[in-house]
Amino acid sequence: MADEDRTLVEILEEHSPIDVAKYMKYVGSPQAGAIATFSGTTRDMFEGKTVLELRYEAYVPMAIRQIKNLCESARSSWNLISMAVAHRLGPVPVRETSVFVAVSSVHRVDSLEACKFLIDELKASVPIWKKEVYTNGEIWKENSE
Amino acid sequence: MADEDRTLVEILEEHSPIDVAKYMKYVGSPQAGAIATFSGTTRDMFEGKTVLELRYEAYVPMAIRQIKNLCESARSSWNLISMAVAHRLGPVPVRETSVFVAVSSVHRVDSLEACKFLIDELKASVPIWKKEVYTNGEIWKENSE
Amino acid sequence: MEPQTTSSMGANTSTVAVKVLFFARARDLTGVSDMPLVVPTGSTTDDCLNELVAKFPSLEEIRSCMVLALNEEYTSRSTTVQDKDELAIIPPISGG
Amino acid sequence: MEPQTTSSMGANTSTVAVKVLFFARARDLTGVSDMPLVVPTGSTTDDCLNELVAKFPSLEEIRSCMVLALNEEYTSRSTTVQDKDELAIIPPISGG
Repeated sequence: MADEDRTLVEILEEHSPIDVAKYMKYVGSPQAGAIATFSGTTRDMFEGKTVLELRYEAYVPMAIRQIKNLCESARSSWNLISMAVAHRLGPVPVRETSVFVAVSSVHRVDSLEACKFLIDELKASVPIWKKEVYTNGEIWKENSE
Repeated sequence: MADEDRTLVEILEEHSPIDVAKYMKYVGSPQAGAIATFSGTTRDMFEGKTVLELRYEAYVPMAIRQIKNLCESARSSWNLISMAVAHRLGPVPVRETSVFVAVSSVHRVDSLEACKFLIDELKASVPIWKKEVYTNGEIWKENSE
Repeated sequence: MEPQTTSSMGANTSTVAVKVLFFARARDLTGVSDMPLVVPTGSTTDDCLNELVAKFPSLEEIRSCMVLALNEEYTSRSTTVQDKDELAIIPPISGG
Repeated sequence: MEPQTTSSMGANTSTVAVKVLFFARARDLTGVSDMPLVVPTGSTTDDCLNELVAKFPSLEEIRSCMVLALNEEYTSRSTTVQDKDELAIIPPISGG
């Protein structure tokens, strides 16, 4: 399989839960000795305030392009087998997954470091926005990094 | 829930596949904004040789005790919500998971770092052994770290 | 900030049409998610942004923290826009 | 390596019984997974290991790379064993 076939990037429409098992299966391989994953999940509280709802929107084609760029960059930095990155749009209820990253590699250091790199860079540079709705108003969040 | 209730350590008997979804669900929480996981999976090749079978054995009560100690140590180093660590014994076929670590936290840096710590330390100090069976013999492996 | 244009010193005979996209807070402030914008040939993305702030003064609120993307890539304020380009106003991101 | 013992200089009137566990390569070399070992009161884990190597000379092969655990915790070679202790021979580990 060519390198580009071993990277899956998906931005999921509203009300489509992220199928973690699907992405873990995607990155699995007979050559893989390690799979590292990261799930971003909706919390019930932010700075002491109860979150009623959390909604995501994205500049979808640019987000996909940027995430693919990040995957290429990860592949050039670490010895990776396969990567999957998914981000959900629309409302994401508490406990559900808004973003999922899975990376496989022969040795564990590569997948662990690349997984951290991908979520850090996604949060820093991919055009996706989160609006938090509280009992007393709503706000577009800003990642601090 | 008390801290000790938020840590699950399991050494699984032969022929019991690791149920990744169960452990990810276990560490999920309304307070969690992040879940990091690591899966160790059986590879088909080691140093160019084809692996026929890979078998694990453990000093089970000590392994459980040591892993619990590592979890306590992680909890004192990072701000964690929940941890689950499972290791399978007996033969683990290619592509299947021999070890799984899942960690949840409010912020992602804690779960990412604790997950790496737990798998690194497990490989360095927990009394579990892997025997690799090749077409031309078998060998008890030794972790290089 | 020197537009690479051959026509800007003369009569305004040549223009380019750009599609502008507004996301998140920017869309809330303008009330639209996209719009066409016609600017003189040789205009930069910053020239476009000035036009947009003139049209939607409320955008001033996020001007200092927004960034721009041209055709799905981040761009500088001095890049010249071309006909049919897609210019996106990117408020501070919060994915993940 | 100074055994903290009060009886080793006198007659061998007092002994302790230890359960020894062999894992992985150690079990392959001895052919047994566990056995009882009776040693003089005050014996150290290293004294026990000497007894075991005398009984199973093939253990010499891994002596330099094995470690010992006493009652499910890693231990030093100078720890004194007590009656009913569980002493485990831990060859190089390879979990994960």
